[in-house]
Amino acid sequence: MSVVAQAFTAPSVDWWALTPQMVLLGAALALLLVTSMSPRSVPRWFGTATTAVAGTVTVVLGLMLWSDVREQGPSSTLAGAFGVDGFSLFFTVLVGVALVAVGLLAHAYIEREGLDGPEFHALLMAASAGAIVMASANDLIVLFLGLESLSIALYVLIAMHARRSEARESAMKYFVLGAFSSAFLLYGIALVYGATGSTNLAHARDYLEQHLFESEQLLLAGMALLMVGLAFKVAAAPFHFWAPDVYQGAPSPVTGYMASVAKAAGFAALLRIFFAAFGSYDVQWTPIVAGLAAVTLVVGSVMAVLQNDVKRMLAFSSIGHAGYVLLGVQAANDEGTAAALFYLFAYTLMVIGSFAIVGIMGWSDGHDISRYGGMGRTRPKLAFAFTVVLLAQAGVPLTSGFVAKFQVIAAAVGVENYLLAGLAMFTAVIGAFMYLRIVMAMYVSDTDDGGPTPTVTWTTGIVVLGAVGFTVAVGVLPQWLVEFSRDAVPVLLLGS
Amino acid sequence: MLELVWLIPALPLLGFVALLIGGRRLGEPRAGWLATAASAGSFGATLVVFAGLLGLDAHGDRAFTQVLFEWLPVGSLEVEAGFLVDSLSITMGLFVTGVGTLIHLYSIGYMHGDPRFSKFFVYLNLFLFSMLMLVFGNNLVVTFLGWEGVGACSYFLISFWHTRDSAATAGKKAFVTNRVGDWGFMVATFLIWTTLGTVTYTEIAASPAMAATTGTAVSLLLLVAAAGKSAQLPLYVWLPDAMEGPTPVSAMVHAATMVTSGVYLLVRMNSVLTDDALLVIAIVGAATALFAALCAVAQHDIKKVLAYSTVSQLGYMFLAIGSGAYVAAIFHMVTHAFFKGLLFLGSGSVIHGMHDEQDMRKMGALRALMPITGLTFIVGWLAIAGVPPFSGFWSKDEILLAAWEQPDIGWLLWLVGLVTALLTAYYMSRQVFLVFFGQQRWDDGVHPHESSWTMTLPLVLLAGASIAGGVINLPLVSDWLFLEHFLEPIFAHPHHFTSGTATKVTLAVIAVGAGAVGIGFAVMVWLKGRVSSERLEPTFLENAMYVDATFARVAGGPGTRAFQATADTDATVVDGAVNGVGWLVQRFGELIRPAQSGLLRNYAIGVAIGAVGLIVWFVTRVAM
Amino acid sequence: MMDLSVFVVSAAVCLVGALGVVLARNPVHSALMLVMTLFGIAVLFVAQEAHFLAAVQVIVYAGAIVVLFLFVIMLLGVDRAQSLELDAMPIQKWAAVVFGAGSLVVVVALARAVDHPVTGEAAVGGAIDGTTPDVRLLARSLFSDYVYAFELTSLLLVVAVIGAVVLARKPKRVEQ
Amino acid sequence: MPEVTTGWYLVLGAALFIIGGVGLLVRRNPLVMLMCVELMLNGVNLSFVAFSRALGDIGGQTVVFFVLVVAAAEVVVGLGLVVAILRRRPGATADDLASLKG
Amino acid sequence: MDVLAATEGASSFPLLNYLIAIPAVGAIVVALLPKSRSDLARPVGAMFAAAAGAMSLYLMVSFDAADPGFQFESLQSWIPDLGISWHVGVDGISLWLVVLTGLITPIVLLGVDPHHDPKPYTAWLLMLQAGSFGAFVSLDLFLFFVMFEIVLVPMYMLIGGWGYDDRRYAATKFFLYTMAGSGLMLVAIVSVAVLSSGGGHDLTFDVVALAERQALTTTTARWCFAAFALAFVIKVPVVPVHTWLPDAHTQAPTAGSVVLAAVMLKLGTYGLLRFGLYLFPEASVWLGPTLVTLGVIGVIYGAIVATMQKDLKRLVAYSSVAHMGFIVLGLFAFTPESIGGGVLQMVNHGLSTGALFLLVGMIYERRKTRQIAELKGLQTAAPRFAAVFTVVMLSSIGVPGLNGFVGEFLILIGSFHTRRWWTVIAATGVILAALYLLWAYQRVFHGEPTAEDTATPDIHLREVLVLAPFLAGIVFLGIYPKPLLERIEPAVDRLIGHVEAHSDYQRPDPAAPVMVEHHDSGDEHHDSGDEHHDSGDEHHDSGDEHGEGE
Repeated sequence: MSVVAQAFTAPSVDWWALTPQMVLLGAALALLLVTSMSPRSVPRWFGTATTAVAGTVTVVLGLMLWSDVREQGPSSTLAGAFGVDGFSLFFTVLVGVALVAVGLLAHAYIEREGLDGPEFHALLMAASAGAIVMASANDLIVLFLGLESLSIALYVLIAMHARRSEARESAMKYFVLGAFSSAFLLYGIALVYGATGSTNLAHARDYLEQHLFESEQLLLAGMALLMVGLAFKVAAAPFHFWAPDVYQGAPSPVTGYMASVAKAAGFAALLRIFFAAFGSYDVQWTPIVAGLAAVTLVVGSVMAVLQNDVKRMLAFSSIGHAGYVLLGVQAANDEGTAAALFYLFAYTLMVIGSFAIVGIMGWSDGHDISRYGGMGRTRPKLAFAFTVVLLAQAGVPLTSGFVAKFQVIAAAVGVENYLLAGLAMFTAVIGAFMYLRIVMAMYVSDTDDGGPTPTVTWTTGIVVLGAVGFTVAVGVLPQWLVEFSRDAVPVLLLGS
Repeated sequence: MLELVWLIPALPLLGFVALLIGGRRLGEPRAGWLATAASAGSFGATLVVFAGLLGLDAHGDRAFTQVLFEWLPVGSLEVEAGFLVDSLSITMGLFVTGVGTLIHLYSIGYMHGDPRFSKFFVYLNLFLFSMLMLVFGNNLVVTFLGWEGVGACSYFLISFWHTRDSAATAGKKAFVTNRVGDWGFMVATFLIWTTLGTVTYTEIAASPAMAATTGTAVSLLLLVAAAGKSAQLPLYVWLPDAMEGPTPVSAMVHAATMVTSGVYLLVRMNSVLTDDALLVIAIVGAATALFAALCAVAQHDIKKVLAYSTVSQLGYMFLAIGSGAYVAAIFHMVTHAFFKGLLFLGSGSVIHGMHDEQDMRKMGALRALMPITGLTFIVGWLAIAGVPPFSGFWSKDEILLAAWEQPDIGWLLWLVGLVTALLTAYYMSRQVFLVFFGQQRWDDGVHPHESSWTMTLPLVLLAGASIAGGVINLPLVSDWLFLEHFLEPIFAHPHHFTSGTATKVTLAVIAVGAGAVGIGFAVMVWLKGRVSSERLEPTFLENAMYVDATFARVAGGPGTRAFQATADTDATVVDGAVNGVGWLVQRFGELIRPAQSGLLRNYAIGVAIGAVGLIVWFVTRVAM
Repeated sequence: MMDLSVFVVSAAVCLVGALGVVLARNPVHSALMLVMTLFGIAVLFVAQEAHFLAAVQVIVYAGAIVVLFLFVIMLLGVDRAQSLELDAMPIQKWAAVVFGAGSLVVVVALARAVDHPVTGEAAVGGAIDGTTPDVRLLARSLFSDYVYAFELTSLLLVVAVIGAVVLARKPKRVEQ
Repeated sequence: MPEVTTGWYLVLGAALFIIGGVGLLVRRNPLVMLMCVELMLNGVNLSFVAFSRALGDIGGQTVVFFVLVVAAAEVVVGLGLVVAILRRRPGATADDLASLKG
Repeated sequence: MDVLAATEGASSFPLLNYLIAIPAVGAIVVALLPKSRSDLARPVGAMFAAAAGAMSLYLMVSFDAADPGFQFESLQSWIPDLGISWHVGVDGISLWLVVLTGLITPIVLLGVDPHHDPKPYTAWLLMLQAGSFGAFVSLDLFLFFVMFEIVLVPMYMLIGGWGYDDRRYAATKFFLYTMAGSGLMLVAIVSVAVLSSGGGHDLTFDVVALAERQALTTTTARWCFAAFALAFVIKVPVVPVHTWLPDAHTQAPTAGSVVLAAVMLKLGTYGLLRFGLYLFPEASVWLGPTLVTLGVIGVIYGAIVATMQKDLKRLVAYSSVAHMGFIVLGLFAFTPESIGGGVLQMVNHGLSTGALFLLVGMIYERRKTRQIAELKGLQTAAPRFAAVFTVVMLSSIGVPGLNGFVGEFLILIGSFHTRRWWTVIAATGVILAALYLLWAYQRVFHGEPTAEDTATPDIHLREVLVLAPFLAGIVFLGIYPKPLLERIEPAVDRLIGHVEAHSDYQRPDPAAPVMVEHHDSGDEHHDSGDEHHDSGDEHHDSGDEHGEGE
């Protein structure tokens, strides 16, 4: 067939499905335009409001699309590069929620630290768009571009507070290592392309299911390199080293964003590539994910115990949580995937809530645990909220964290990986020690003067309240989120 | 009339509750009178029930069971809160309530002026209640209720003057030692239940015999129980110390009633005792009798002498049981209750009169100053020394005869009994002479005086009983063996003496002779001073052959050290392991912590290593 | 023959350049060595009939990116030579080298062991038939299969632009 | 005379990638580290083109465009970061950024 | 058998749901009280706690003693996608623990002064009550685990917030230790549900359904049971995993200690019964000897270590270890008497040890010390206090006529059938119990008091009122435990029947004299002896069989 003779037909575009990203990118651009064009200085709340509205709209659009998908089934658009399925919309909603929360948190932070508000918010929205792209990508290059958009935005967000040397340091570390790992990811894409003939995931899946290779080396090496790139993004050990330093050095709202959205997007990519596309090779990749999970769990919990800086503790704990999600991923079945998704959603709110409070309590001289001493007395409500999100991370029942942990354990048990499940529970205990240390510091203080008593702006208050409310509500009545995550198992469709 | 049996323990219980609530308000002496009334009422009720029992056909099953309610009904276990009235329990009941009432009365005088007067009667009534539960319980568990109850009351009463460390320690020691016996009781109960399927006396008695091993095991466990409560070797150690309690307590709890419950238990369970076990019981009894008598020889404390004497006499009773002569045991138990109660109360009167002086070396010549006490004490002495026709003679004689007839080692048992009788006569004479005769040796400022009537009246009554107590079972004429005929139906294997009259008389004469030798020797030493007393009170015996001291040293030395070592192990090893896990986690963390160096390039190498590892893993997965 | 010599020469240029980047003490030399590598790669692109890409490679990489590097080096005045020996972590260096050499050996071994490494389905995104100009093919591919990726580059570039602006801007307040 | 197969190109790409990677591990100068990342990306690009040719598929070449864009974006932001850091601490190396650790 | 069938009989009024909800709501109400009115916290909280207590009494009254199954069942869909439902119900076993929880919480809430921050204190106590109720009535493994774990939080907060000097360490240790045990249980819970589901078609966590299904292989069931047992023996606690208890008890505020001893430890023994014997009958029989051994070791070891304690509260804590050892022995002796006694002993231990902790707390209130060495001759200064202490102590020692005896005796006599030598050893625990308690009593209450001791006030009316229910229970249950036993027995009987049906264990048949009367006596005792011997052998064989079968 002659390509020349063929008239060019542009691929069909499902614009409706693209609205969440368009809204986010549009809002980011509009925000920048308005602030730079406006004759007078635009008030700070404008950026916050734009982010909040854009995030909310994203969530609403995501839910509307969700109901469409439920009625009409999943689809793909843009020549099969963009998947519209429960999975992508689950993450759209997740990212939207996190965006609203972080946007609100950023309001107080920007005010306090005197940063460039509009740029901050614009980057936040752009990063969110990138995250949604990662979760929706049916094509490895699209996924890579989404990942880069998210990462580059994050480098800048971290470095924005350029006066703080920690921020610069962590931005540099994240950038260099991020670029390094991106190269691995890209190389992996290249090898998979060579092995399957396309960067399209649906194509790859079909091709792999239909063919038996004589030499699988290329494909397997590609899978390994993809795994490296994504394991780095989700901060799974031994690719986690950047995470504690970067989390600690980054502004608290950005840390919250990284721990939630960046991590979730990494997992979304991992699940889409490995579970959905390379499902037929699960014998090869599940053991390595299980291994990563084990190492990650141990490193995350053990290292967290040694810390004295609350932010750093939470950073290590975040590594540990990645291990739990990997527990669901390594099951390589619908239940495990759903469990991982549930975990991510639940964790998103917990971790944003945590870093919101860390942000309130922290100051330029760090986040030493002693700052939280006596908080139970001086700031009882805040202390209670912190307790709830911390206990949720420890996996105490009646919080979303427990239901999440329960499901990933169930996933591991479902594939008869009892050893890993047992290890996960053991590290949960080690982790719990760390959470309890913070709780103890808040409620049992030897001095009565207490730590700082910063004011809580209402934007932050909403986020904390929302996070706590969500954590408890899902902990008590998790069915809807279970259902949501069960319907969100990825589906790969070839483009028309 | 038999239906009133519930009233027997109920009255003291009522007294206990009333005194517990209002005792302090009632004050002295009304609290004492209330308690005494409760006890007397109980005695009255016992008499009524006794009459009722006599009304039953003597040849039939002369027993009456009253069940109040189901106590522990689970599965196939059915334990009732019920009473059994038969000849044995009513005999016990009569003297327990009888002697108990007298001691209550006596206590009103003895405890006069004590700030915790009413409390004392609270305990006394509770004790009486427990003792009656023990006696009248229709199954092992109810008896055990009483068994432990008397133990607890004994603890309260011994440590009644608890500010004295020695009293507190003695109380604790009594309880704990008794608990060793209780262990035997419980395990015996378990074994009986699992073997026979019942814990009720009548059903146990009706059950076929157990397998020999089981039966012996049960018997020996019961012996452990009885030895604990009745202060037999080696569990006797608590009884001498128990003299720390007020003297009425010593009389009632540690002479007349509680300590005999071991004897009661063995007699009650006579149907399960095997021959092998009986031999052991006899040996234990004989050994205890001799051992305690030897110890009594060298004591200086007026009550300690009586305490060892009690142990010794209890040994007699065990010897009787071991020889199969249950009646003799019960007979001696009754007479012993009379004369030993008398002696204790007498000693209490002396102590009271001497302002709490208990050392016999600081007494002497009290006969004139305390005539009633002196006279009644002498009656008790004669009774215990086995002087005919005092009650002690008859019961002791019967035991010696039973020992003689023991088929295996009867002569040895008899000989031990005889030596014990001699010693008994000796040390009791020594006591009497030291206290009531000879020189005045008391300290300045002590003005001995006779006690009040509430104290002397019981003395007189008990003296009367000690003199005439033998009548309940005179061996002279078969028809006069009231007790034996009365008790006969409850025995699975009634004991009958086989010796001819000549043997009986010879043995009795020898026994009396031994008593006379003992008394005579004591007269020479302690009254006339013809023989030096220097070497007659060896320290070895004064310290009771160091048995107790050895126990104490083991418990205080290696025992405590072992306990402490266990506790230390708990803190260091067991708990240390727990903290060790935390420590290990921390160490492991410190070990891997350097990897988190903060250096960008180190992190990159982590990624690189991970990447190479992953690639190697994946590439080696190639399906070969 | 021609193919081989082109490949060998270009590959040598690439490798020398790459090693130069790593080993040159002076960042300016590194940058120049990078240009060398990039040129070598461009030649190899041509050798594989990716003519348009070769042009883009030269223009974008050598013309823009490396220039940017040099510009920054000059701007910051960090063109001093830096001793490679004065490394705080010699173990790190040797570990890296050993790892690199090991990996290379593995790769070569794999390449020799496997006869047909490329297992993919042929011509999924548009066949190179040797007649259609590669620009045309690229355009078709770019606006059909990869149109979404193409659009996404806008997102990426927006982020990069904002980032550059934010990072380059002088902070409003002095350091606390 | 051996034929130049795809494998040759792939090995060369891998070599460039590895040299770049090792360079990032051994060099402390942030600018040189960035260059090393570029080396790695170029190794990947070479692989893409080699695959593209082997498969007779234009897709691999198209991808190289996107890689170029990404590389450019990374360099822009990376250089911005380096400038921001070195402006405050002239002469700083990657090893000097180690206040966050442990 | 069928979950749905069970619900049909359920009462229309979901009493148990309200039972859990009332204190939970109470906790929220108390927490929301304005700061200025924190004085209202305890009255309001007590109202809720008492309402729940009253409800538990109503439950007791309207409980059908003859029905061995679950009553007042309520089954609601909760997380259907995971096969999880809200399924609650009580039987004769859990009924009494519910009542105990219902009664003790309001008493300690009113009776023990927290000294500071009454609002959160009250709220946590109410949470504790709600969680304990939940744990005792839940018939869904997931729900149970939720409740089992959630009670840790309020207790942790109580220890941490209102405890003594070393509370940080104690609270953390308590939490982590228990969590470590329950972690493996969670894995086992999931395993049971998943592996019983037969390919995931009918995944359920319903205890009744799983117990009836018995779908696990022998090996799997044993592993799962081992994980369950680990969680529960830590909670009980059984030696050697008991060391959290002395620390937790010693550092906890009085109310915390009381509830910990009276209610929370029972979660362990109750769990062993409900989720051990019921879910894994065969595995329970298999692991029974080990657990019994540990229980007996606990009896002796706990007593020995208690003897040497210098802190009164620590001593009581170790006595708990000993007492709970008895219960474990009883549960795994598998006779109606021993298990019935075990259940009864749970209640008894709650009363006597709870009261002991209250009393020790009162001593601390007066003297600000719990060191035995710093107290002397208190009986002189506070005779009534000493009297109360004595009664409770005697109950704890196991003197007949008081409740402690009843439970211990039933356990021992029942266990004697199947665990003869263990029982004989365990019975020596009664000697040691007397030793350590009496020695402690002597050191604290006897002797010549110092001036400081003499100034110690006697018991107050309020304290009497707090202790009165405990004393009443101690005496009543000692004399007339029948109302409890007759409700416990059918459930226990059914449970043992369940064990018999799913393992080769057969309960011993006590030789009843009525049956043997007709035989020649010589033969009979021979027979009866053999019978026991046989049953032992059979038991032993069964283990071997399985060992080979795998």
